[in-house]
Amino acid sequence: MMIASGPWMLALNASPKWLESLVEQFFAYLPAWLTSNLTPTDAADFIVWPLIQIGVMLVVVLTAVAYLTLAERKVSAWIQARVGPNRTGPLGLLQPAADGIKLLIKEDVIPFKADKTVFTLAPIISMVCAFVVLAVLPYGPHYASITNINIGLLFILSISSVGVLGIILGGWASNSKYPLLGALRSSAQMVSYEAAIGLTIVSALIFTRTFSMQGIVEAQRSLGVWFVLFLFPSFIVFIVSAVAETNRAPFDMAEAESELVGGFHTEYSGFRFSIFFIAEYANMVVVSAIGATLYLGGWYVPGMDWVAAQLPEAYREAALTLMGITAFAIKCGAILYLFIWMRWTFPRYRYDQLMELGWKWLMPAALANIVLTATIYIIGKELGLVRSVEGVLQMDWQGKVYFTVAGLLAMFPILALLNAINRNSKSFNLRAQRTTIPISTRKVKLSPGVKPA
Amino acid sequence: MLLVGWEALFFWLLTLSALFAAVFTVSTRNPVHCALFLISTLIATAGLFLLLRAEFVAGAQILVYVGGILVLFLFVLMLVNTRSEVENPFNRQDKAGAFIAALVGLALLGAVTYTQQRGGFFKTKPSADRLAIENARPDPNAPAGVISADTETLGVTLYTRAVLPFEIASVLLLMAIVGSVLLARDRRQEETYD
Amino acid sequence: MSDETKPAPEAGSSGVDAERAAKVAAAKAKAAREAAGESPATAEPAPADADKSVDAEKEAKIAAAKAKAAAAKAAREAADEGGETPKPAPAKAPAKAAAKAPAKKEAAPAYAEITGDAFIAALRAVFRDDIKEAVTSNGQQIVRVVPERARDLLWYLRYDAAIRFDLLTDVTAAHYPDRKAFEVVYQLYSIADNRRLRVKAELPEDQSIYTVCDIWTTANWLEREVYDMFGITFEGHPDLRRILLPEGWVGFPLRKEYPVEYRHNEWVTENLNILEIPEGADLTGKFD
Amino acid sequence: MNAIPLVTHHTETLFDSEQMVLSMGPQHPSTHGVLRVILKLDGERVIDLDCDIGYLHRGAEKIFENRLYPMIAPYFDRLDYIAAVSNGLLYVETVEKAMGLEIPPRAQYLRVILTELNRLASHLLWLATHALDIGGFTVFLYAFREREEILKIFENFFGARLTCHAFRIGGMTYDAYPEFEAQVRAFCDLFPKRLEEYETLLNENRIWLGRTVGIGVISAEDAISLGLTGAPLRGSGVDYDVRKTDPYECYADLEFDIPIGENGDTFDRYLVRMEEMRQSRRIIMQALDRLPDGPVMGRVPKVIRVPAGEVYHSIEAPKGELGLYLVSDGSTKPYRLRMRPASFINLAALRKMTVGSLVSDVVAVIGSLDIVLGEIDR
Repeated sequence: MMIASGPWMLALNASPKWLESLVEQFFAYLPAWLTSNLTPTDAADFIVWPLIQIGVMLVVVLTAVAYLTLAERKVSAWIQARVGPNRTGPLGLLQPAADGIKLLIKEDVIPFKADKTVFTLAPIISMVCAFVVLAVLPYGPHYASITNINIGLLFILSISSVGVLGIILGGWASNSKYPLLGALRSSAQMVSYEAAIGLTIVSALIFTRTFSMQGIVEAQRSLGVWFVLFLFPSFIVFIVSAVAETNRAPFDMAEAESELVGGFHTEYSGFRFSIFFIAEYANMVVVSAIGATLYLGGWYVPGMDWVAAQLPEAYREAALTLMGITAFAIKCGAILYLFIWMRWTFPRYRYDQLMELGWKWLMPAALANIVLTATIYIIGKELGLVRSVEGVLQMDWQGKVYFTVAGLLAMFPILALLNAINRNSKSFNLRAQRTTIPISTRKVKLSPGVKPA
Repeated sequence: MLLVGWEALFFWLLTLSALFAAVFTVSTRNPVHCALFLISTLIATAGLFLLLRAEFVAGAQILVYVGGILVLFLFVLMLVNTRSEVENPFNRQDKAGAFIAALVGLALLGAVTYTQQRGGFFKTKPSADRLAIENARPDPNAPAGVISADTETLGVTLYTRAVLPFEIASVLLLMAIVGSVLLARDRRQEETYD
Repeated sequence: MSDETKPAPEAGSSGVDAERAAKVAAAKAKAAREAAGESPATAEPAPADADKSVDAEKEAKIAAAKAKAAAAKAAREAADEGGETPKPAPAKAPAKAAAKAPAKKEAAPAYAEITGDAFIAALRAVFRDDIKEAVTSNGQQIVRVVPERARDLLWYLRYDAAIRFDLLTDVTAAHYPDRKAFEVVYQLYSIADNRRLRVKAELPEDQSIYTVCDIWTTANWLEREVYDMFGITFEGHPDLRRILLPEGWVGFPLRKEYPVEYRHNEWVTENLNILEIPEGADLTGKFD
Repeated sequence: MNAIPLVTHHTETLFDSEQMVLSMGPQHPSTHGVLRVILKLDGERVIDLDCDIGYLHRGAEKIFENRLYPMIAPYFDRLDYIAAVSNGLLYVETVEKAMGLEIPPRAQYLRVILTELNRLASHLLWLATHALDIGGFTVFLYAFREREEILKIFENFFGARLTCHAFRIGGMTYDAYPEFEAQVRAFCDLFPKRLEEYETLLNENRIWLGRTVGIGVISAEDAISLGLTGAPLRGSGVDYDVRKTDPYECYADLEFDIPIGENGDTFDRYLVRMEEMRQSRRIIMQALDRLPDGPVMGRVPKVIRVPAGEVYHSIEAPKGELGLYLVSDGSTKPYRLRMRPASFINLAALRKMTVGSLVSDVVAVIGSLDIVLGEIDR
């Protein structure tokens, strides 16, 4: 009441009119917008077709994820000299369905003192983030993927970094100590390995020159070579970080059933638990897809185009698509198999060792690799072994040989750097702690003692 | 800025959700909920960046702020006992803070209205080339393997025109890292590792 | 093992709380043994019997049965001519002697005085009267010490003795309600000399004993268990809580007066939600 | 059940965060039964811990005092149910020692073979769970595969797989079944290869080394003071094995070595047990070669009465020195029968070993102590 001048008055006088006009504008605008934008073509382009694609992809990926669980169980059974599921359907093929039904009809428990909203939200975040990124994966030539966005790789990285919120919030909302510890571990782990995975991808970007997933595949297609040849150190860092990123053994800190019971999902049951479970496997698929795309040529296999060219014109595209999807699936499968293999072979890291691995090994390796790869690239460019034509790299066989050899040689300086950094590290330099690690222990021959009289 | 078509719809959706989430961020009692609303705000802002055709910035926003900073926020929130703040209602200090915040908010609103009345930034006309960029639909069949203009522009700008601020920021961050490590390093750790 | 069924030397040695009669008996028994070598004592059960009041019949029965068993066993052993003796002899010798002596009421002494052991002799020299007795049973050496000096003796055995008993194998106790006493038993082992020794301290029911936690860390839990099971208080123990039974449990199960059968008490009602014992339930758990 | 002892080693925590009291167990996957460990944590670092035991307490020692001597034996199979044969051996030997009974040589050799097989089974279970605690799931199943072979032999011999019981006071109830020797030999031939398989997975594995080397270190002096026996004591470099120092049955005739460690950490305890398995196999092979003919039951009185007196007898069980202290009043029931539980005493060392380390190390150390709650709680 005392303030009767200055901007206040202006604001008081002006705001109703301004607000009114705004609201008016909005409501006047809405019908006009609807009529002008919801044209049949637009609707088809932006709504119907994507929905169909998404539906198909969801069904396919969900089935794949379900069978990935079966594959994991079968592979682990094979590794562990046992049979695995074989009762439900032939070869246990109906096992995923049985599991799904079991989890669906199980009682869904929300702990009494849990934060109900967040508790419910957490698995949804996990699931959504795991599935959204499926949209940008290059399953095959560009018409076989849902969308090909400009920043595909960055999109995947950022969305999967949001996905970890599901784990953290789930652990926190359970209002229980083991989940909380799991959530704490998970958040620290994610931040560390997110950095490593991001940096190792940067070195790959020097060759891909785009974030677009299709673009990455095309870059390898135009060169006729897979980037794993040029980027071997980066590939190794990527695989290790990817396992950590998906929270799988030997990096399954957040679950660690022998330490934290079940970690973040200790309090989850029934369908909510199964959502976490599906999200974990979907994440595996996504991460292996990134690996396959970045390093193994995505859906591209050298010689593919030649085979397609031999076919009649009408079948060419279809054949390419079919081959592409198959190749992509096989590559993802190989990486997934590697993940499964690692899980059932290695013991679990300890939390601090995991951090050390992330910050003292993978990060420096990734950083050094960026510098080295950039140097190699610039030298190659100066030598005329590689040209950039309209943002696309071109090189002859000399260039390919040069980059392959240089990429492999880059291992040595990286290893030297890691050695220099970790020479005094306690939990990795085990030899500093014991002079010898005996293969078997000393044996003593005790003689039967003399009994007292 | 001209808002047309789908962009307008998404603009309004994102803006309103960002605003509401921002209000909830400061008004919610539970710190973890605050962090959640802050995340919503950030994601909505990332969407606004996308509308501005700044895809890289949008991606980086989510990656850095949500995936990195907010996760660390949550990490600390879970470690620290925050229950006392949840349980205690407003105290005098909070009231004073609320009053000041309300004052500042009103002042801002007034300023915005004032500039708007004077033909402020709401009515600036975008330049022709900017309009062209904005109104260009991405070509779905564009040749792949070409680096994004946005990313390239950003990179070039960062390392040419903005190199000094960039370096200053990096030195600042380095200082922050060293400082926090020094603060967090206690005697026990030093005994263990030295 | 109760006083009555125990042979004379035992009765004599445990004479802290025993009457003069028992002492007399012990002296007699010792004299008898010295005189007759292995010949079993004859008269000792009588004074022991004089102490007790209630279970006379039962005791007599047990004694009779025991004598029979000993005789049977001895007979078998006598028949078993070529039996080698890797097992320590002292356990057997009395039994054989018992067999030779026809149908006595009491078997041979289970505890024989240690003679001619340099270490024990040295120990006696240091602790003098505080060592009440040093005996063997089944070839195993036992040192009985007054409870007040148990800790000193154990300290000495761990740090100062000629043979260092560095491993405390076990701490336990046994309850002798007729003597109103516990025996706290320490099993010692010397890793260097491969020798075992048992230290026993007879402790009246209302008395406490000093802890050996600071001598051997392992005594911490073992003494807690003894406390839990017998209610023996260990003075100076840093953390004397129940260990196996829940906090708040009433009674000490390994005391002889504690029944085997199910106990209905407040703890059970509260924690197990058993409100009453069902009709006709057999809860004795006894076997006879 | 019990309140946590509040001995705080340091109170400074990062960000002044709360100290968390975490109740691990009694139904935790890696507390090996119904052990409850109450941890006081600063973040993941253990500031203090207390073991809460007794969930499986059955008052065995009280029950013993009210049972006839032959009736007590089956109770022992249910104490350390992983090593039922060793427990049974301890009991019958103690009574035999107190009664001065002779055991026929064949029974002695059979007992040794079975006990050592049981040691293998127990160590395999230890290896399995230890590896599982550290996250090596595959070793778990590998070890169970071999344990299964042993349990099959047990099933044929005892008619039971877990609570095996064939030892009687004075010998054995029955002789070995016809194919026993062949089956044990077949297993012994197979076993070294399998051991190598485990070691391939673990010995040189960087993660395994990182999780075990320098974890839960206990010096020889501390180990002795804590009364540790078995692999935890030998892992610290103290050569003490009851089979050698105080040979029972026919161990004096058999040739075998006692492995000892150097550093007293989890890895050394692991190595010691792995070598012990090799030595056990060696013992079994020797005992099979020398297995004499003859009766398996000695002469035992119809009614078993232990002459008045007392005896302490101990054997080297898989978990450590398992002792039995028998006080007899000459009747048909023991006056006091006290078991020295190796696991109980080894578990008491947990606090000493783990305070200051991380939660994951607690799990690893519990695994390396090889405890079984049936024996701890009795």
